[in-house]
This record gives sequence, structure tokens and C-alpha cells, in this order.
Amino acid sequence: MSNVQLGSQHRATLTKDQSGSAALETDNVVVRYGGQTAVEGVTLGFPAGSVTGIIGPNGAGKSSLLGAISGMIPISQGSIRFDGKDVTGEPPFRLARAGLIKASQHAQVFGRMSVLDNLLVAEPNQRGERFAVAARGPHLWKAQERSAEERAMSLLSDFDLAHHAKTRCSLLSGGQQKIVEYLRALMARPKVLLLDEPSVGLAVHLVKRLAEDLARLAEDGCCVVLIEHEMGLIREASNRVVGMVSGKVVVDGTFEEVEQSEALQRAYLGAE
Amino acid sequence: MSISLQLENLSVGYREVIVHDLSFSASSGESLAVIGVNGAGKSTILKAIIGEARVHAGRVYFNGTDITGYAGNVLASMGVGYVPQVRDAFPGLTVLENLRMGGYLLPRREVASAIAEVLDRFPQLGPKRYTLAHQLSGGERKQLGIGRALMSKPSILLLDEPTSNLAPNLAEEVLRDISRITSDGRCVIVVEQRVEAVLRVADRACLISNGTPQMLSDARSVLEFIQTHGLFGQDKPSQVRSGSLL
Amino acid sequence: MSLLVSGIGFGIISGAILSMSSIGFTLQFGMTNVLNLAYGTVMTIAALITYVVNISGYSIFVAAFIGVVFAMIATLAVGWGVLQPFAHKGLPLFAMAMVSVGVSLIGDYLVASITHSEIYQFQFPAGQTYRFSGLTFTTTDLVIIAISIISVAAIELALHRTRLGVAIRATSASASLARACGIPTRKVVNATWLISGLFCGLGGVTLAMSYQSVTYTMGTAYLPYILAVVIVAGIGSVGYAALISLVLSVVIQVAGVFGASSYNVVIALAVLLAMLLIRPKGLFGELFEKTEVAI
Amino acid sequence: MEYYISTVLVYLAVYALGAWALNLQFGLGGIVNFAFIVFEAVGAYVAGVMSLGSSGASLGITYIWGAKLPFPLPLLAGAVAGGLVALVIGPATMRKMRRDYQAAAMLVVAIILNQVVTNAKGIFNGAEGLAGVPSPLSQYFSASTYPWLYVIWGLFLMLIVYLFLQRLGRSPFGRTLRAIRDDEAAAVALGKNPWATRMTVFVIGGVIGGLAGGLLMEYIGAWGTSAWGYQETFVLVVAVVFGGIGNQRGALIGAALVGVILLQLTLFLPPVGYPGLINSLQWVVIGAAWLVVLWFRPDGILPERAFLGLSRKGRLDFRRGASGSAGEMDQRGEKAVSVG
Repeated sequence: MSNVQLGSQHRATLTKDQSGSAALETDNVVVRYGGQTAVEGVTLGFPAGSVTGIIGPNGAGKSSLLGAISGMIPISQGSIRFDGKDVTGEPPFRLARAGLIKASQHAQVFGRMSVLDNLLVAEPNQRGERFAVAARGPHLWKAQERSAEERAMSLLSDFDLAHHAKTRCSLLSGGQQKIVEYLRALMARPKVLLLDEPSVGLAVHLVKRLAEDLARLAEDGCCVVLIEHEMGLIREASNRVVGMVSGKVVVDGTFEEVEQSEALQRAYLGAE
Repeated sequence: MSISLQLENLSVGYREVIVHDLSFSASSGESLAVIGVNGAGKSTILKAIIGEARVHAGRVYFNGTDITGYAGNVLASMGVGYVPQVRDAFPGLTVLENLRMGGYLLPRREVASAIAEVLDRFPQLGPKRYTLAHQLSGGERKQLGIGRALMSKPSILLLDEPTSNLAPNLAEEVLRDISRITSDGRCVIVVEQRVEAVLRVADRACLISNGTPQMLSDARSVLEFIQTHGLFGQDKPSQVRSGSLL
Repeated sequence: MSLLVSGIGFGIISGAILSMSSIGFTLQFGMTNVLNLAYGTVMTIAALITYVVNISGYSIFVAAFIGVVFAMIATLAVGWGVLQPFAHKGLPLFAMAMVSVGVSLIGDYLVASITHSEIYQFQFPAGQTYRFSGLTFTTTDLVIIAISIISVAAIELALHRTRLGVAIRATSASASLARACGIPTRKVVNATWLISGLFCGLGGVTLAMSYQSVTYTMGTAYLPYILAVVIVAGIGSVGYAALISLVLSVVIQVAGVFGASSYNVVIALAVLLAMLLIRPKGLFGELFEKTEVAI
Repeated sequence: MEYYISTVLVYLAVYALGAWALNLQFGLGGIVNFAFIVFEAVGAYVAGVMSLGSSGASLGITYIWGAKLPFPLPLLAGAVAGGLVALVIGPATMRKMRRDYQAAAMLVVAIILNQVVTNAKGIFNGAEGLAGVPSPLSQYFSASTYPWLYVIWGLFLMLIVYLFLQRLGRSPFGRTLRAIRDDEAAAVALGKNPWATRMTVFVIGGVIGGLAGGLLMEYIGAWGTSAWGYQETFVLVVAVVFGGIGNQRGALIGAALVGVILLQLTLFLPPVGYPGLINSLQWVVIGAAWLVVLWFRPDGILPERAFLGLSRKGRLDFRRGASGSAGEMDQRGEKAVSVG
């Protein structure tokens, strides 16, 4: 297990923020596939500046909930509010443009592109991304491109990937690709960051750095929600833990409270 | 005659290693549960044994024969049965056809009696013998999956999360079947999510965490260990490592 | 009215041919998941061999038999010799379909350069004409229909009643589970290539017999009809493929006698296009969506 | 002989334009456009009818929209028509489906359109097609200099399109396009609109295709349905994959090798065997070359460059990894695993 240590004052500031207005709210969200119900009426608020960990056994509906929030999975009932607006049923790319960014469970990188290009894709509001601007010539987008490149390089050096900037992404290891995907999500300047098992395949020291990074993001006002099986990361990075079993929230509180939760223990141990 | 499956310093995965340096052995008449939190790579171990995942290092022996990387159908002919987690029955085939395929390697005259035996063991399947497998309920389908694997009279049975997607009472039922199967002198290796429930029926257990085996012992001590420390308790497995890891 | 009846008559004959052709295709596609576009080429080769044997003095039945055997060998050769090595290199589905296009080009134009791209007329007599309440059939037509009914019934029975047949369906549903049952999947796949080749040959030979001629583009030009049937019926479903073949053929022939004969292909392809756009998995669906090449 | 060389060079320009347009759609955009030849056909037909004058005026051939426009309007009309056709068939064929099915759907569109034009004589004079289309401005030049001027005109269009596509491919627009190709779901999660982006390049490809068709039509003066069978698209696909998917210079090499050397130069070989033998054999060679490329260099002769950013300093790390090459022709992660 990774032994992640963070400054105690950091955790204190995080806990205080909980009363703030929610950046993201789900209201009685239900997700069904065919006849099966994956998420059964989840109502949660995620404040800006918080890190929320979602835990629970396989099939608890964690990934479905995250998919529903990001608009990738259609919801059968309920509503989702983001930044004060009802965004239920919005196409996922609109939500992403508004700052709701999700990184997937299996590293989904753009394999035939370089690591740096992978990050640059995510830069929001690129002028040169519009066909009319691109056709008129690079002088219209070069300045913005340069500053984006600088930001991307500094993100890459945070995770020791700067020397791989021009490497084709499919040549990286699984763990490195996972980091590229995380950094790419940061590059998109998220207001809400949804992470599905970010620690899979990461070396222990990188999990530690990830935990620090998530805390720093929250301090800057980002709302982070992560699904995680690596309890060390949950314990150190999140100031609130939500436990899900069979599509429902069974416990919601601090890591210590959740750890004591009998409902969750039972679900993990299988003695229903 | 006693059967044994032996894993020696096995590292398995796909492109990358998921479970490192795993060693255990199991012999006839006993059941061994492989447990751990989600994503620990438990299922990959079974897949590597039957040649569907990659063995990066180490060897697998069956009755002293090195069977590392053998194809599934060769292993089946040697007496290794396998029930996958999801695609555990042929969906477009009837129950009877599924069982017949399970007994593909049997001499023709033994197929009928083997089917009778399986239907005897799982009476619910009897009335549904002409039903297509994908029309069965979850519990029936899992019974069909196990019954199909038993058709070939395997001396060792590998079960991958047999209770996933099953209601609790059905799960209990399926797990109880495990002890019935071992009492016939077979060996069962079961990968399971429902830790406590499986530890009550299994003889021994191997706890996997962070891609490495943390504990291998009799089921009762593993259960006690988990009950006192929790499945995802901090640092604890490493304290135990020196003592109870075989 | 009599136009309609004769249209139905033509439809039954061409439906008989189409059902045999599409069954061979769908069996192979359902098993390996490779869109084998070289299938039409093998149909042409079978028909051509039949022509050559027939022209050198043997009866049309002997000639057809030899043609079908050649189709089986050719199908196995394409499966073993080309598609399997490429699949083992790890090419994805799309690239595998592209490989088969390459094979088809080589085959078609080798045939073209050998046959001088000419059309060869069969010499055997079409036989007596029979009338059944307005429907007119020649002996050849009746033989084609009989072969089709017998072979379709035989494969349908075999797939459900024989050990190999059930093993084919099992392997096609899940190869890894089939291996866990002890089924030697490699042998089963090879058997499927042979059976697919058998139907491919029957389709090609009967197609040429009903056209009374053969040329190098015959099979590949026929492929769109087969694709339409297979995708509408759902990959791997033999019974539905036969049914859809019959319906599609009757519709095309009836439309043909009412003046739309030059739009035959367009009708078939429009049906296919509509299916691809509305329900890409086919009317009768698959139980699992396979995403892997299995050879 | 001189006329041969200039003809081959015009064909080179036409094939290169086609290969680049297809490379934009297929190589960078991941659209399996097996209906590409339709764009060229429409461009050729429209450029033709816009130069021929009204239908009744010519020698017993019937077609729609006859007009006699001055240079270069017929060519431009052809290009615009290519774009419009793309706008019509794009929404229907670019739904989410298996890539081999998408290829089949595109192929089917190409065959249907070809059949309709063949059978409905009123549109573009059926199978015989258009003939006697005048070459623009040819009356002002001698017969010996005109072909060379046309070659220069073709190479000029090539240069313009090359620079335009290069600019587009290296811009953030091109980067987004490649990202959508590599992983659509991930691109959506970053706020990209795959449908709009793909549709844009589908139409641009249509315009360039129409331009290529018009350029050829105005040189050779005739165009019938046999000139745009679906195999012709296959020549371009082979050229793109041969040269290197996603690489413009590669596509040019592919177009030169496949389109010009194999298809056009053979027309000028001394006759071997019976007439038509060479024509058949060249398709055999293309098929065989295709298999060889798929076997040895699935990424093509000049593979796509991974890094296209602004700062060009530093070596590009481009090893062919275990996961590279073959598996990447398919971008939806449909990994082929061979079993059995």
C-alpha cells in the first residue's frame, strides 16, 4: 500500500469548504441498462474546492454514475445541475466545453499522436480549431499555441514526462498513458474533474504525487470526484468519501466514518 | 489418485504484468479461494492458467506436467474445467446442447448418463432443457455454466466469480455447490468477490492485494485476519507478510 | 396477373441460388467475424471449372461436382493461406476485410487474364419445360431448386442435430468457452471453411447454370446481394438467411417484370443501406457483438 | 511520346489530388470513404455539362444542366458539386457503426449511384456518358504546347491544394481531427464535436475530389460510368495506405506508384499477349502489392508523424513499438486477437 502523507492544514481547509455552494449536483439520478438498474436514485452535491472519493464493490454503479454526470450515459430519471444550470440531457461535448471533464478508467490516449499533442488537443477555446481560422493561416493561432505549449510542458515536467513530449503516445507504458490522460484533463481547465480509477498502473511515488496534485487542484477551486479502489489515495486526497452498494449511496462522510460503515464492509465481504 | 495444480512464481497479465510472483498448489478434494479487492487481477490468474492471458514468468504444473501456456482445449482434455465470469454458457444453444458441448470429449455412450447426472445435481435445469441459454435467469445460467464444466468430469474446476450478478440467496446456493463438488474428490479453485461468504465454504484461501499475494493460509485464518484488519486496512498485509505468507 | 406470377417464379429460382450463396457466407462470417469479400471470386472460379469440365465432354452434374470441390479447396486455401496468417499478425477487422479485397482483386483479374475477359456460354440443354398453375420451370430450374432445398435443410439439420454442427454454433458464439469444453476450435474453424466453400461452390455453379454463362465478374458482381441478405438476416443465422434470400429475390424479380429490371442491384443495395443505417446488427440481431477476429 | 508524358503528368495531378483528399478523410479523419470516386465523378460530369452547352445542341447526347461557361467556371462548378454531394451523403453514411460496415455502406452508395446514372440516361447520358467536352482555352494555343500548359495548370492546382492541406493538417483543427480519429470517446470528453469536424473534412474532401474529376474531364474530354467503378476508389485507398496513412508526402508517393506507374504507364507498354491482358494483369499486381504492403508495412512507406507541434527542435521519437503499426489501422480499439 502506498503511504501518502500530506500536510494536516491542507485537510483542514478542505473540510471547511464543504458548506460552500455545490458546483455539481445530482438529483435522484437513475441509470438503467435494458432491464438492469445500475444507479438507483442518487442525490449528491459536490462543492467547488472539494475532493470526493466514491468507493464500493464491483457493480455498485460508480462508473455508471460518473458516466451519467458527464453525459456519456443517458439517465432514465432525475436531473443533473452543473454551475447552477440544469444540464440533464446535454450532449457530452457541450458539458466538456463548459468545464466538466472526465478521464476514463482505461487510459484513452490518442495513440498515433505525440504526448505533447495529446495535451494540446485539450486546450479550451483554441482559435485554430475552427476551420475558417485554420484555413486562413497559422499567424492567427500561433500566439495562443505557444502559451498552450508552455503550459503543457510545465504539466508534463510535474510528472517527469517532459522528455517524452514528442514520443508517440502508443509507445508509453499503461501507467504513463494514464498520467497523460490525467494531465490532458487538467489541460482542459476543468471546473469539475471526474476521474475513474486514476491510480491504476501508477507507481507508488506517482500515486503520492497525484494525491498532492488533487489537493492543490481543490485549493484552486476545482471540484474533484474520483472513483478509486486504492484506499491510500482516497484517504489522503479526499476530504469526503461516498460509499455505494448496488446503485445506492449507503454512506457519505469522512474516510474514517466510511471505513467503519458496516453496510460497506458487508458489501465488500459479501455477507448480505 | 491424487491430482494437483501447482503455480510456481507465476507473473501474469496482458501487455503488462498484473499479478506478480504467485505460488500456490491445490490438490484433489480441496477448494482454494482467491480473494482480493476489485481490480486485483484475480480473474487474470485463471485466464493465464487456461492459456487466455499471458504468463510473463513462472510455470504452471498439473500433476507434475508443465502446462504453462497450453491451449484451453488441450487442458480440457487433461481434466481442467473452467467457468468464466460472464460468457459462461453458449447463448444461442439450448441447455441440453450446452451440456452436450460440455461433454464434447466424453465417449458418446457416456454423454447421456453424464447429462442425467448434471440434471440430477441441478434439478432446476431439468424442465428447461430445451430453453436457450440466454433466456435463463441469472442463477440458472450459472448452474448451467458449472454443470457444463462438470460434464467433462474434470479433476480440477476453475470458477471465475461464480456469484457475480446473482442475488444473495442464489449466491449462497452456488457457493454451497462448491463443497459438494470437492466432496466428490475434485479440486476447486474459485475467484470470488464475496469474501466472507466464500471463505465460509472454501478450505484454503489466497489473498491478493496490489498485484501481489499477501497471504496464503487456511480459510478460517484468512477470514479472521480480514475481520480484524479489514480488506483494505492500511499497511497491515506487509506486517503479516513475513509470518503467514507461504 | 400472369406477369406477377412469372415474377414470383423467377424469384423462387433466384432465391434458391441466393440462399445457398448467402448461407456459405454467413456461416463463415459468423464464425471468423471476417467480412470475406473474396467470396464472390471463389463462386466465379467454381462456375468456371464447371464450365471447363462440362465443355470437355463430361455431364453437367460431374462438372458441377468438380466445381464445388474446387470451391471448397479454394475457400480453405484463402482461409488458411491468406486470412489466417494476416489475422495472426493482429490485423483488426477492417484491415482483414481489406485483405480479402486484395485477394478478390488478384483472383478476379487472374481469371480475367486467363479467360480473356470473355463470356462463356454453357452448352448443356436447359431441358423440358414444366408448368405449375402459371409458373414455368425448366428441368435446370427444378434441379437448382431441389439442390437448394436439400442443401439448406441438410445444413439446418446438421447445425442442430450433429456434434460437429453444434460445435460450430458453439465455437461461433464463443471460441474461448468452446476451448474450455475441449472443442478443438481450430479444426472446427477449418470445417466451417470447408462447409462455407461447399455452399459457395453450389451458389456459384447454380448461378452460372441459371445464367447459362460465366464470366470473370460474375461472383463479385453478385456479392452485394449476398451482403444484403447476410446483414439483414443477422450474421450467422442460417435459417433467416434462406428466408430473406427468398423474399428479396421475389421482390426484385416482381419489380423487374414491372419494368424496373435494370434497377435490380439498386433495390438490393437500397435494402442493405437502409438496414445498415437503421439496425446495423440486422433484423434478427446477434446475441453478442463480436469485436475480434477469430480464425 | 511527348503527348504520353504530358498525359501521365495530368493523371499524376488527378491521382495526387484524389489521394490527398482521401488521406484527409480516411488518414486523418478515420472516415472509411469507399464512395470517394463519386466526388470525382460528379466533378467530372458537372465540369463537362458546364462546358458542353445546352443538351440538345450536342451530338444526340442527353444530360441535365447544360451550359457553356467560360474558364475556369466549369472546373469550379465541378468542385462545388463535389462538396454538395458530400454534404448529402455524409450525414447518411457517417453514423456510428462497425468500420467494416461503414466501408460496406459507402461502397453500396457508390454502386447505387453508378447504377442509377448508368440506367437513367437522362442524367448524364447513361453508360456512354459525356464526350466531346472541349478543353478550356485550347483554341488559343497550338496542339503541341497546349498539353504542357495543361500540365502546368494541373501542377499549380496540386501545389495550392498541397499547401492548403498541409496548413490544415498542422493546425489545431487537424490535431482535433486526428484526436477524434484515434479515440472518439476521449475527444468528446474534451469537448470536441466529432460529427461537425468529420463532416467538415468530408465536404472539403468532396470539393477536392470534384476538382480532381473536373481537371481530368477537361483534359480527356470524355467520362462514362465505367470510369468510376468502385475499384477506382480502391486504387486511391491503396495509394494512401501504400504511401502512409496520415502523411501527405506518402500519399503523393502512393498516388505516383499506384495510380500512375501501375495504371497509366501500362497503357503505353508495347502490347503483350491478347489485347486487355495487361489491363487485367495490372489489377493482379495492385492486389498483390496491396497484400505485400499490409503484410510488411501496414503504416505505409512514409508513416504519419506523431508530432506536428510548432517547435520542431529535437529529434522525433518514432520507434515502431509492439503496439504500433498494424493494430492502429483501426482506431476504435477493435483489437484483433487471433485464436484457434
